[in-house]
Amino acid sequence: MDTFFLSLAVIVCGGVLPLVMHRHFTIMKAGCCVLIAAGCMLGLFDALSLLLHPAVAATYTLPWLHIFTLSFQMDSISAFFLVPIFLISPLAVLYSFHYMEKPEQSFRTAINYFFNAILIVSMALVACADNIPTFALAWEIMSISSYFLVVYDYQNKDTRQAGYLYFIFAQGGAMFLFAAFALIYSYTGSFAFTGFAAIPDTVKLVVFVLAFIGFGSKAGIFPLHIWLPYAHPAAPSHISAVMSGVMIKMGIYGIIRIYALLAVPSMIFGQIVLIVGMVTGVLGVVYALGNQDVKKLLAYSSVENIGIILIGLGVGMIGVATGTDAMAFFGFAGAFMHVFNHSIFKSLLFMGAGAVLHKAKTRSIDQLGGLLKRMPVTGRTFLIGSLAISGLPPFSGFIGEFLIYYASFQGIHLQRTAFILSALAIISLAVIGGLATACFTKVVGLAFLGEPRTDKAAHASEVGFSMQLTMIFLAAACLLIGVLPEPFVRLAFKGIADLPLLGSYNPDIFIDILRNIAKTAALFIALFLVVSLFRKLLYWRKEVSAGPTWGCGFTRPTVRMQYTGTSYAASMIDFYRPFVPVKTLYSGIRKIFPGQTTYHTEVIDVAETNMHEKIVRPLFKLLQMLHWIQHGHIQLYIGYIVLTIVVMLLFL
Amino acid sequence: MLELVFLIPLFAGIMATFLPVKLGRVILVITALLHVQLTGMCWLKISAPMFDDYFRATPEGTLVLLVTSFIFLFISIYSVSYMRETEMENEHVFIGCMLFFLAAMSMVTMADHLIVLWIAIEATTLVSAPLIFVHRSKEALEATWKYVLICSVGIALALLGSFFITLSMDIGQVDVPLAFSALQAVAANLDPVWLKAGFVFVVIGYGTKMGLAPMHTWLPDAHSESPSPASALLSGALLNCAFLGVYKTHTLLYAAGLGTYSSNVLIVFGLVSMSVAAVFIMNQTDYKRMLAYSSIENMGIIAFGIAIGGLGTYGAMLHLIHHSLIKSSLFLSSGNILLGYGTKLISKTGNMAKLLPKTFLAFFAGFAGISGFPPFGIFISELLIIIGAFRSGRFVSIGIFIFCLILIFAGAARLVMRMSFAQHDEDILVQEKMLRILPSYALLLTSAILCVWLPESLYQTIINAITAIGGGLNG
Amino acid sequence: MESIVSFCFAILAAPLLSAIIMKVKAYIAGRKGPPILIKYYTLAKLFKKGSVYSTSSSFVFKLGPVVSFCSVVMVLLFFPFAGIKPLLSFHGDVIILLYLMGLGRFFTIIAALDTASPFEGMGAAREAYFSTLAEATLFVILLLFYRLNGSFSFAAFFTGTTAINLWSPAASLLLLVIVALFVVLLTENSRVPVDDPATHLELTMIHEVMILDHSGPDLALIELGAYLKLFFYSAFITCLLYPFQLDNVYLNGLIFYGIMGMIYVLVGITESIMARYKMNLVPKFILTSFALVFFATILTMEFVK
Amino acid sequence: MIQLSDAILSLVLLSVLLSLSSNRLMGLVRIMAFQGILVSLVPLFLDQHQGIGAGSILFLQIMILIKGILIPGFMYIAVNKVKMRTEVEPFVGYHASLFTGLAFIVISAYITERLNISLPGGHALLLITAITTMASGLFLLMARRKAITQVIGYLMMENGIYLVGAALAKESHTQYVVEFGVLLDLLVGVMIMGIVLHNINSAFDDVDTALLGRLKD
Repeated sequence: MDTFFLSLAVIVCGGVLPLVMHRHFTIMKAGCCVLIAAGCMLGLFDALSLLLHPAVAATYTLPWLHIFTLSFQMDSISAFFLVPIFLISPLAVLYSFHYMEKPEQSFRTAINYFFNAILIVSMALVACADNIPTFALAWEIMSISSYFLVVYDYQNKDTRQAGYLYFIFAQGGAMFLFAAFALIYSYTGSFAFTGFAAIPDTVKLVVFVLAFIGFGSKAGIFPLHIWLPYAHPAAPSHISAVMSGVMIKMGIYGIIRIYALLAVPSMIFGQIVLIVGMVTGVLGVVYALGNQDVKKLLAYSSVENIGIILIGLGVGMIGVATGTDAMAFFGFAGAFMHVFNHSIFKSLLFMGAGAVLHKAKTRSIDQLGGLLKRMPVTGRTFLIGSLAISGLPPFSGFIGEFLIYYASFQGIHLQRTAFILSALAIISLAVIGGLATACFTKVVGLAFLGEPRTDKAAHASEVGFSMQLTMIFLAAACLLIGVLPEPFVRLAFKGIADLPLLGSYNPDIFIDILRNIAKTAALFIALFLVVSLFRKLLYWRKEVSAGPTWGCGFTRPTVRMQYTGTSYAASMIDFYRPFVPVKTLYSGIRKIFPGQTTYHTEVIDVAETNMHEKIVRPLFKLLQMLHWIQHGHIQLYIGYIVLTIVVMLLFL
Repeated sequence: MLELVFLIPLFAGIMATFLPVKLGRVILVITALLHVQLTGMCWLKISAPMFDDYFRATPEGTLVLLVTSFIFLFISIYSVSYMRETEMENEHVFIGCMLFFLAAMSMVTMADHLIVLWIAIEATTLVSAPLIFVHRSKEALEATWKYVLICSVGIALALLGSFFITLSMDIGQVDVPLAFSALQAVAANLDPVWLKAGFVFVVIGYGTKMGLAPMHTWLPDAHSESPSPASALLSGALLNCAFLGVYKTHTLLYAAGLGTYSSNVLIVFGLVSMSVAAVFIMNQTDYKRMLAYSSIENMGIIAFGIAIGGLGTYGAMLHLIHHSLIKSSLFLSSGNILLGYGTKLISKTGNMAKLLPKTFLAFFAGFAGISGFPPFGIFISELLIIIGAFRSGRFVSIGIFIFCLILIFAGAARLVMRMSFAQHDEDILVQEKMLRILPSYALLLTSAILCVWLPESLYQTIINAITAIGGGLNG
Repeated sequence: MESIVSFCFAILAAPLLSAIIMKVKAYIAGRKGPPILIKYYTLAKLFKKGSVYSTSSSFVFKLGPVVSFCSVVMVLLFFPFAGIKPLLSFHGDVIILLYLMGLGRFFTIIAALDTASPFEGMGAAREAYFSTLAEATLFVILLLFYRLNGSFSFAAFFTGTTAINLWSPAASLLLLVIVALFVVLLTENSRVPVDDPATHLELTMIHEVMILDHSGPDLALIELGAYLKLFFYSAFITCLLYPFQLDNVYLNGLIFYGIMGMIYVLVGITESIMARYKMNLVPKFILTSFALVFFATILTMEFVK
Repeated sequence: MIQLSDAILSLVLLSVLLSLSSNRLMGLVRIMAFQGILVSLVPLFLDQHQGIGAGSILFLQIMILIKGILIPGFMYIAVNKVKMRTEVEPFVGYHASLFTGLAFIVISAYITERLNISLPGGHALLLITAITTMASGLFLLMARRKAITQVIGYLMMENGIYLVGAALAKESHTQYVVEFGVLLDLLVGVMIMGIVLHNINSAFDDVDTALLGRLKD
């Protein structure tokens, strides 16, 4: 693991450098980018070499504070999760080179780089932690460093609120994790991860549920997702990219890890994960559809994708429980694959959204439009990212979803519960896929196509070179994985190699299918080229003229008459109404000659409102009521003491 | 001679009271330095007690003494600068009382005799009272009054408790000196009923001083109204001393086979304290009060941790060290904030990150530390306490414990973020000075270092301190 | 060889069959109707023309027709017509094909949005909405088929000894499936009662409004794609109805296309006797199909032990 | 001797009841002085303190000095100096207070009965007195408005605790250095309270604890 630690050291240096050199703005950024990129490449190399040449899992231990050891182990699961960490993070840092362009905020930028580096390191450490204290330590460092990244723009009230919400969820989730670990310790008496399998099965269930809540609050499962749509828009875009693309995956990693460690082939785990995954996926995408804030929409879309990943995991777990090797194998592999894919296209999309925000100064879809012509690279890469995230071939998103479909179809032959759950998994995947298409056609179609709805959008221009470069790279990766999926899927297969309970399944049949998929994708592209050529021929030497859009008889259409995101989604949202209430603010028409009226609709997150109305508000009320305890009268204070004596003597 | 540890500050205090202020400041810092050395000697067992009927260097006492001495050094440096800034009226009294306070606290840590312990703890109350009302504002007077009266009443009850323990000796036909170390050996012969009764009164008595709810009522007032160095001392050192009284009695009960009873009592007090802290930290309007309630919470955590045994006890001892370091640092920062904004109201502060960047760093780091984030030690101690509580099978208690932690974190985070980041248009009254910042940093840094590297001898001291109640790593 | 012929024939026959619907509607309305080759004429005319592009639109607008056309052609490449092995087939092809159709839809929608026309946006929203529902139905049908026959490709569904058709043991379930598929056919191809392609009010259209701005060869590609899509869905249903496989390829083909023709006639009749649903009733209509197949799937718990 | 000790204890009880029903501050202070002296004398008449050595005699004198003269004297000065109104101003009325005091006696008698411990010498009355004194002290702390009455309540409680100590502890534990330390604490405590009271009075123009209710949440 020496290479691994070396890479982390380089990354930390990359983080500290800006703090030292913050007076030289550009040099600081460049130095930081180079160092972090170098460190990440080194780490990526290490992780990949471990994945590709499976050896005995590398370990490293270090005594800590006399009673603990800091223990690290890099097995295939860790190595697989390290890949997105070391792949996306340097790209995000590179992206930030042109994104963070306020020399007057040099020191704050330096701090941002510092915590960015710490975040990368802590995520890597989470992935490699091999005992309770190590994991908890890395996890907490990850939480706090990401918190500072979120509140970068702290003058903004929304940012502060977002940071607060995130902070609470991070720490609350950590508490659940600690509880889960502590419960395990109470049976094993050891901090090591290795003994987890030995505890009684009923306890395992409790441990799993606690850990699932803890990890889920980081990953963003429904209803613990509510910090995501606040934190992601608040953070700078390269941070959103890392958080959404990589950091929330650490929650998924945790779920996988705890499942692997508990090693219990019980159906109930799969049921929990699968059902939560379905709810998360469907509601996530519906909320995404209902939101008009690009980054908020992307945050909800992350929730949706976490749902898809959880469906994969759940299917895998059911496969393990029912002894259906293929189902288990492909379920997990699909989840892994989707983790990898999502990290790529989601960071791409966030970077695209960041570029838009950077130039058009707004995140609201209803104020954008026509950006494709003004920001050609951003627009095209965003389009590719949207296609990938909608799971459409020949782009990367499809591969992961296909694996999960494939796994779920393996469960169709099972009986009763397993069958119904597999069927539901397939249906929800289909629904999610359809809605994701609707959602991203909305973003692409309304934000990037058509005419700009506001001046801000009209005056947007293409972003800086480093931002373009990263987006092009990621977009290319989306296409590459879609067209040549085999090496990447093999990587996912390698990734799950160290999962216990999987049995030895030979995925060769599937590799054939995969090659066929690649061929189909290639064929499609070929066909597309042929038809395009054909189309070119048809237009050869023909009159092609330009004119205004046909306004259906309306002679003076304005840009404000374009369809808005709100109306685009309205009927679909309506379909899911009980789960997705819509708040409408309409000033109405009062006078005979009505003045200006306003109409505003907003999709309400049921999880958020219910948590607020049913839990937080009453709790606050109760706490406020209890404030009379400290009323200031010394006589009664002494009365408290007397009362305590009396009570204590009664219980003597 | 062990007694020098409290005699030297005593004489220094007398000198400082009557000498000119400028000399007094020098005496303060020099005494603090000297005290650290004496503490070191005591820790390394170089000095032996002269009156060994009354005093003894127990591991737990040494531990508390170490912490007290260490933070006193930094607080004294801070207060020199602070006093210069605030132009205090009776500064020589303030300096004198700080030294007396140090003397009294050192005496508490060394006391072995039941009644001597009581005397010392009562003495800490009396000599710290002037520290609180040094500003003589109405609020400060009120706080002092409540502090003195409630603590005196509480501690009087502890005296009653000590008498009950004496009685349990008589009934159990035990004839040994009335000292914890002696009683420890013969604890099994003590009369259980009176021992328990004694414990109840001692816990209520010293618990009042320690800030255990519902006897905590003086604490937020006193901590918020006293000048910040005094608050830091109260919170970082005094509460530990009171805790020592509770802890020693708990040890006695454990040795007598009544550990379950005393543990349950401490757990209840610990959880009630945490709940009360949670109630008041949420929607708090005054940042010093917030810190004060956080002290109540942390004392609750320590009581809880001590009670659950095993790893939890180790965690509680670590918690004691780190809480003192971090909380005193927080109070010192709060002094800077008070100087900077001229108000204790959270709603009238804001944008510390820009206006008081150095203080912001210390304050926010302290907040992160007190909330259990690495690289500060409370992360480890809380983890250990949670693990220990599960290990001992107290699932309901730990549920409440965790719930309170989350609530308190939620409450405090909101306020701290408000102070750090919110809009604030007015200018700062008093700029930061390095002399008032460095002590905070030093204390935080110590906590961070102790989270990475714990000296072997300190580790041994902690282990020795907790073996008496079956604490340790194998529990 | 057979496969290539079959594929080419399918592509060539699709416009003809679409014309049948018009003919049937005209017949029921008591008119003579257009010539049976009307669709070929239309296509030929469109291919010859040039285009006018909106100043609002970008390259996406031009991409839309091509991608949607390609995606349908891809599907036909994998579909067995009249029991003849398709050109390509592999285990699992159905999923990628359905998703390719999704890709086509994606581009149709964004091409519509690219024109900045409020009407086209409206149509796009409806298209996106209804297809999410129809897609769910299709996937349930797939999993039902998978449960019945264990295969995962169109070729394996409808050819060979374990082919799924109305004469297999689970016929009662397939009846439900056929009804559901018919609903999906109407939805996906924007027929009455979901959509009325013949209406003159853009506000009420779905598919037609999305292609308002396309003209010339682009429109031709879209039209051809639409014929092929309808052809695919009809063939899908036909395969379920298609009872037996004779040794004679030509006879097979004849029967197959005969049944196909009947389905087109049925669509025509439906269009003639039904009115378009109100827009908010359409989801219920599609959901009915979903409910039917879901019910059928649950019933397999009895059939497949 | 036993009768004498009982007589003293009865006097202590009487002083407690008097203090509960007293409505003058000066009266209260005098009662406290009286009670302090009585309480100091109690050990002298107890069985287990057989051998009265030179140390105990000296200590007795110091105790009488502190409890009977210094502390009440100090409070006398405080009352005079702050020129407070001489009304006690109770939350609970004098008659009710008196009855409460009587109830305390009954309850402490019951508790003493229940405890049934083999007290050295069977000083049931001593214990009854001690508990009553303590309880009444706490009662005064809670039921009176004036800050100075709270000091008196505290002193009374302290007296009660001392009585318990005297009643329960064997002589062998009595170490005069330690006891002197306790007394010193008490003295300094009262002095500090006096100083604070003085400051409160100059800041608020009154020592009514109702004014001391600003610090709250």
